Amino acid sequence: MSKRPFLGWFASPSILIAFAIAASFLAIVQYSLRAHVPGSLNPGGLTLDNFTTLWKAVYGQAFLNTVLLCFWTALFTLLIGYPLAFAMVRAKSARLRSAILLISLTPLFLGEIVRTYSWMIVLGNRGFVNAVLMQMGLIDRPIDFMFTMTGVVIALVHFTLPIVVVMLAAALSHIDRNLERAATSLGAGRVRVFATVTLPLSIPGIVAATSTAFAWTFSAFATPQMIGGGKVQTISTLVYQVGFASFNFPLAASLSLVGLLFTIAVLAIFNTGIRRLEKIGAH
Amino acid sequence: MSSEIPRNTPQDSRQHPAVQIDGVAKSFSGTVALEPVWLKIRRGEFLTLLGPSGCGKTTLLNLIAGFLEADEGELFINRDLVTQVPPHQREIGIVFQNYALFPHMNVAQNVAYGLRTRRVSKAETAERVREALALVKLEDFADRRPRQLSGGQQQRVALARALVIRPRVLLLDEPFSALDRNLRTAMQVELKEIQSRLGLTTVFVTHDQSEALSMSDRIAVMSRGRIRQIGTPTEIYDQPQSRFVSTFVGDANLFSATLREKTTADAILEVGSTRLTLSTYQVDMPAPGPVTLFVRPEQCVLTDSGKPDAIPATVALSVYQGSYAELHLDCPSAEGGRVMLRVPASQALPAGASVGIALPQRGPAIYAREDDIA
Amino acid sequence: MSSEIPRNTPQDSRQHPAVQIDGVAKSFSGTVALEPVWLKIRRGEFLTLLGPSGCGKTTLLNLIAGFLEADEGELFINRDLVTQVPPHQREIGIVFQNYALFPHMNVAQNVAYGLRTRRVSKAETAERVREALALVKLEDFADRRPRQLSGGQQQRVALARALVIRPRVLLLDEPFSALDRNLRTAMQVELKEIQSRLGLTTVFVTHDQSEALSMSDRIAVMSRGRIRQIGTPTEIYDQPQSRFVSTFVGDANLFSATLREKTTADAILEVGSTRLTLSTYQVDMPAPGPVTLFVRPEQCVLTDSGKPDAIPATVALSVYQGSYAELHLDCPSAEGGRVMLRVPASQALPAGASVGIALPQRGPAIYAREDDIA
Amino acid sequence: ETLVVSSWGGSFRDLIDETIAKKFTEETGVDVEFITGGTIDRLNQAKLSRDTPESDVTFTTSHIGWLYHNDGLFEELDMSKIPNAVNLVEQAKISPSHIGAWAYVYTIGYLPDAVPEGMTFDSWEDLWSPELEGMIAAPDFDPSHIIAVSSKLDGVDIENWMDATDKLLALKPNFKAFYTNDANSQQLLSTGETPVQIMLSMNAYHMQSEGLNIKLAIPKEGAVLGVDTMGITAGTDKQELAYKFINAALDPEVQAKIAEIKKGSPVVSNVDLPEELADLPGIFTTPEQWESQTLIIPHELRAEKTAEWRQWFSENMISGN
Amino acid sequence: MKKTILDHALDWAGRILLTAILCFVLLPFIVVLIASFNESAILTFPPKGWSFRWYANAFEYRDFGEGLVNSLMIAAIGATIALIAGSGFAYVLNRYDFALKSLLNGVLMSPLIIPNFTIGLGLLILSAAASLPRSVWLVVAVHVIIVLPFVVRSVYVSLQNFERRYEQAAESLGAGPVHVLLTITLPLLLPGLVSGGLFAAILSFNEFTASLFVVNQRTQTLPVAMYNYVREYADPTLAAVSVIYVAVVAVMLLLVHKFFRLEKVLNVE
Ligand SMILES: Nc1ncnc2c1ncn2[C@@H]1O[C@H](COP(=O)(O)OP(=O)(O)OP(=O)(O)O)[C@@H](O)[C@H]1O
Ligand SMILES: Nc1ncnc2c1ncn2[C@@H]1O[C@H](COP(=O)(O)OP(=O)(O)OP(=O)(O)O)[C@@H](O)[C@H]1O
Ligand SMILES: [Mg+2]
Ligand SMILES: [Mg+2]
Repeated sequence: MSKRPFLGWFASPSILIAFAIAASFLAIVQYSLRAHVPGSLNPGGLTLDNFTTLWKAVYGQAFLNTVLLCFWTALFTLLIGYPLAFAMVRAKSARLRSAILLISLTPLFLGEIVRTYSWMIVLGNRGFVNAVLMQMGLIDRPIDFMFTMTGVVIALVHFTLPIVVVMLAAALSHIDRNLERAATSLGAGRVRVFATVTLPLSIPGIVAATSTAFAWTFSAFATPQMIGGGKVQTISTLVYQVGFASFNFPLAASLSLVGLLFTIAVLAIFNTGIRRLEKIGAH
Repeated sequence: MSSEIPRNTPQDSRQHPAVQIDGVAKSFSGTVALEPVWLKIRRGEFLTLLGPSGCGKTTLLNLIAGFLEADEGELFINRDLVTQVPPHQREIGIVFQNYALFPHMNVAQNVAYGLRTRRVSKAETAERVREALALVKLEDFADRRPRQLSGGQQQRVALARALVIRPRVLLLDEPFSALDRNLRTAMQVELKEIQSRLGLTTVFVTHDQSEALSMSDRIAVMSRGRIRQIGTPTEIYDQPQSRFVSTFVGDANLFSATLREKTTADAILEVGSTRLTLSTYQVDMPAPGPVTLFVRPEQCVLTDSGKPDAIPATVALSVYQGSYAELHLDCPSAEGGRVMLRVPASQALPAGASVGIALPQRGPAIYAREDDIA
Repeated sequence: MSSEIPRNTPQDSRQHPAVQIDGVAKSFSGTVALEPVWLKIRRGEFLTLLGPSGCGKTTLLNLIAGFLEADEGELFINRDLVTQVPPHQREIGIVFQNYALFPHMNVAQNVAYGLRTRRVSKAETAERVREALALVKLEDFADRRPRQLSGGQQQRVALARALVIRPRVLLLDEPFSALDRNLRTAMQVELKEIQSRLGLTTVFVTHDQSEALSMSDRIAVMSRGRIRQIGTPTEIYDQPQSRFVSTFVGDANLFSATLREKTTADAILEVGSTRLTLSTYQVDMPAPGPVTLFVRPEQCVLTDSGKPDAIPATVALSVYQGSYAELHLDCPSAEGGRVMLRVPASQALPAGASVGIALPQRGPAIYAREDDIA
Repeated sequence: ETLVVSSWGGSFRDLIDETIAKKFTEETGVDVEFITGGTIDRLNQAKLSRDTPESDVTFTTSHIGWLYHNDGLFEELDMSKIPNAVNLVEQAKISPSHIGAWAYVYTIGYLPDAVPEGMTFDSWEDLWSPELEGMIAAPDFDPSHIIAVSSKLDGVDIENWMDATDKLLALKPNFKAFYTNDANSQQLLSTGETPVQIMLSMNAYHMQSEGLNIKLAIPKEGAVLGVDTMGITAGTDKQELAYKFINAALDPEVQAKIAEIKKGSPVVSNVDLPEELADLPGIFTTPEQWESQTLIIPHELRAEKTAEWRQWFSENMISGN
Repeated sequence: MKKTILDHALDWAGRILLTAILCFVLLPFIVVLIASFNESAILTFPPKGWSFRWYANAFEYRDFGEGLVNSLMIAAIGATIALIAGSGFAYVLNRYDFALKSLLNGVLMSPLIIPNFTIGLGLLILSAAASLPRSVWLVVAVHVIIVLPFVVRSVYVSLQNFERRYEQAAESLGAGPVHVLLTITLPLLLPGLVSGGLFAAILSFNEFTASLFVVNQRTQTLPVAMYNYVREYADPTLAAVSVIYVAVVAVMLLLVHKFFRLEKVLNVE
């Protein structure tokens, strides 16, 4: 029996790539421990100063902003995405199903820039929403969306929605319809069937979708940058600013390192959550 | 004789039926899943819907349950018109093939579900859950999760869950098809016992003829969205009204024959060069001409090949089956050229032996040659 | 009597076997899938591996094919040691349950595949493909894609593909389990005919006892990674050597009994208060004491309940099966309290009737009470 | 053969392309290619590619030009090779290796319709008016204008700007946003997001041309002068062409065209501008104007302090809402 | 089925909610469509006049053209490399056990959780440290790293669903490992490989955040060019570009949907 034909051939390209990933990660770690020499791109000697710098209020604020942003985005994406996924999976007509799928999916393939730009036009002081509201006489001063957390969250919800919908739809579509029918035959109305059967059984999907939404939001850059307009600093915008405006790569490196550890910690929490849920048997 | 062959107008009215289906039909985006069906299910009756895959059994069941909306026709449960009533108000119990137990609830919670939706008091719920679990012999499993149970146990929980609400009708869709042979037999016996004890009106879906024959009070044989014949198991097995029913239920030997003459009770046929006189149970016999003659294997008797009223044949192979052997005979007059008989394993004949097949005078049926195959 | 009960050393050597398995064993990450197995398969023989799900049938087949590597033991095909030979050099033909026809090739290309790997000339390939397709009666389907064929046709293509390379051994893993009952019977007959005609050494895996009984020259009954008994179908059915084999193959009635005395040929037992003298075929009978008595349903005879050597019982229910009825009897001496007999449908007795069960003198077997259940 | 010019992208690249490069190509037959990017970004790029310079001529701001100069990224200019430089105004001679290409001011631009009635901005002090709460925007990339203004209003020398931080912090409530680039600044105005901006005069004129009702004020303390400059990238092998390019930039006709297109101020004294153009705030045609209307931050000091200002600004003014 | 008042209320609430959500999803694209025809550079709603000038501008603006070419090239090369490396790795992952398998897997999958800006920064620092220029290959490397996990996942799923019996059947018919790979495994996995590659190409084409760190003027991708445009011009040219972008993507998705059924591709049925 030829035991493992192709092992070397097939694995080596990916081993090379893995080395590149590991090396770039090490580069970040290494830079984060080096001093910044103003006016120079080459880092100085070993130091922990970068991490102490991170204690400053700006950076704390950015962390807090990022977490809040992730939280609100995940929450609202879920609230909007769930009904959408539900409708998509349950729509009786195949056309409606396809339509919902396409509409909610197209944004996924448009990238951050197109979507963020579009929202800038929608949310600006003289943007679409304010123009409509003013012309309808509902408001007489434009509502501030741009440069506010609200605006960034709205755009980020739109940004993460497709992936959340897809994940929720996958979870919902794998729930055995007979379970709901069984509940119905036992006298449960639609609301009750949803609350006691569908919703509990989709919890693992919800957790998975939420954690993905979290990761996406965390790494979003263009949206907080363009809609937050410097008023809503996140870790990603700060890394860019520190790196490319101040060219303080060591600080940028330590910032992204801490950000990464933070992401890993949050995802780990989510994962244990999922495992616990699976143990309970909502599956 | 069955008095329930589907007819165009429902008229007879002895005691009112538990379920009455009046011309209910269903299509899915143009393709007909169920032609208009008329059917009355008596109180306490165990009625089986039997038919090949895709014949519309599940569709009919879902119409009764209310999971599907009928395109036309009306449906009554205990005299109440329920065509427009949503499933959760129909008070029916359902058991699914894959059990459909709520995985996030334990056994007791599963069984209690239907009582909670009915806002039954806590004490009564506990009592009735206990009773239902006792009925299916699972008192000790109340705290288990479904996936900690074997297939047979899960099936029983599903049954208890359906029974605890005291449904007006119990519907079962191939409930045993995921179980292995031994467990399946055991569950069949158990279900039948519980059903007769409680006097529960039951509609049972299966495509397994042996299951249908052994459990049912009546069987409705379906194909292609129609009910082909309704009757007791004996009626279905012994007096199939069509070629389809005869071959779908039980083994059938079919001979190409020519119907020469028919009188009120008798028919004179030629099978090959053999001339036979038979008396049949059939309601409508085809006109003289080429026909198909149907006989069950156990009605055929092996005789000498020389006898005048015997159909000549040759042993092709004998297949050992443990408790008996199947003799496959090459017979030019048979459709497909083969006839099958069962003999005790010790009486199996060697391949090549010439034999004669004698048919009983009563029992065989005569179908028009162009009768359906499906 | 079977002379092939698994033994510790392989010694007999008439003509050399087509396949010889010497102490081959296999574990998957610690769990034993197959205990060491010794087995010789004769040339031209149709050997069936029969056993419940998970007993190691597929594992054994994969070891013969070379898809798995044995942990220990050696494997010979036609005297060649092949333990280390990769599957593509073993010259075996395989037919899988789900056919595994290459979906991206048409029927002819599928069948030609094994010839192309052998660099057979184009002309010869065409000729042999045609022959193989003729063998399975599919000459006219050469250009079809697998998914344009019915299940039975696909199965035949798979067979043709395996046969065209003139394999030293043909392996089949539950080849018919995806087919419906009628097609299945037809394919069984067809396979058996082709196999005998070509004199092909065949290893056939199934968990269907009826299939095993009807097709095999010999059957190896497996459970839990071991071969429990090897023998001809009659040996297996009539003389099961263990409780497991007796219940797995065919229906069995088991009585709790006490073995009082045993002589060379006879055994005196008490079943409840009934005293019986039996002569058995068994090689090793258990020591006197509590035993289990095994009888096939068709060996039991119904008599009056009063007879002294009859075991008393009551009819619990009679289950209609079309060509016959199953009588389920409540019988206190029976294990599980139930005994089953088959009677012609017309002779079914009403529930509650008292009857006696008479056992034949030869036929029943006696197993130690603690004999396995698995 | 092509000459590679490093400049800002967008309208500035277009400006250079239509004026200087056009003239240059006419004169030499050599094509011009651009690499574009932000001011700081290109500085760092230049540092990175010090050994193999990516461009031949670099446009940058006057103070960042000092960083190029200090880092040795610019060739020292041989003024004899730039005949047109004889008319260069004093304020445009920045360092031995970079000189002005055009000038502009950062001052107060506002939407008359959207500010409280009667606001006129005669003085920078008006920015502190409580009525302007949440209405102002300023560049986030360069806080030097407002720091200079605050220092001046508080009467402290800009070197001691830290003494004026209270003044700066007092302005904080009035800030709505900090724009990150010129386009951003224009968007903020055109959408009415921030009706008052400390902004580039040229941007205001551009918005006017697109039909926006925007006004530019020159406060009595003067508008903050900015000079965009050019230098020859150190190590280029196309020095001769680079000199010709710079010379073309200082050509009076080219300068006039720049003033016309972008409403930037010429940096040579021999330009003839139509009156309506010459009258515009932020365009200086006479030495008096150069003297009286500008508030000048010493370029070298600015270069030195920029990093410090930025850090203070981002930690104290931008963040922490 | 007769419905209770509650049922009707639920139906209508559901319909309204669904419509509202779909509007939310579509709103920015509709607005951007309107904006793209706005005559003036200053956006107003409703627009005061209509014009195609921004479309003309979009086609004339050099950076978009160059960015598009760069993006297409990077996506093609990156997706191809990722497809080759990724399907090789998925195969190995699915079939074999070997030392450090899970470590290798962990490292290769880590870009799924590492924020893109960290990846960009890491490779930028790495290339600077190795004194490599910011060439197109650096951008390709970043893209390969980012899309590789998606390719591995999608091919891995195809492999998991792949019927090993086909290979075993071929082996039993005398085919050696290479022959099996070429005549059975590859042809049968082709749809999975194609969709994995397409998916990788789309992701790469859209990648922005990490690219921003590693591109320069010559290698800038379309998303970066668009970002820079927004930073430099305040006119609706980008709205025109966005409209074209949306239209192209929607058409592509429709095509994919027609041939592959998205429900199936995304495992949501
Ligand atoms: N939701 C549906 N959409 C479209 N066609 C359907 C749907 N449900 C059933 N059908 C079609 O209606 C016919 C009857 O289906 P039904 O499920 O009732 O068959 P069945 O007798 O239960 O078969 P099986 O034994 O395979 O379960 C089939 O041809 C089936 O394809
Ligand atoms: N690749 C594997 N890894 C781990 N365990 C395995 C593997 N293959 C088989 N087993 C285990 O080995 C035992 C024997 O499996 P095998 O497939 O041979 O059974 P089988 O008799 O063919 O059953 P079936 O009738 O269900 O096909 C089972 O317990 C099975 O779970
Ligand atoms: Mg069905
Ligand atoms: Mg198996």
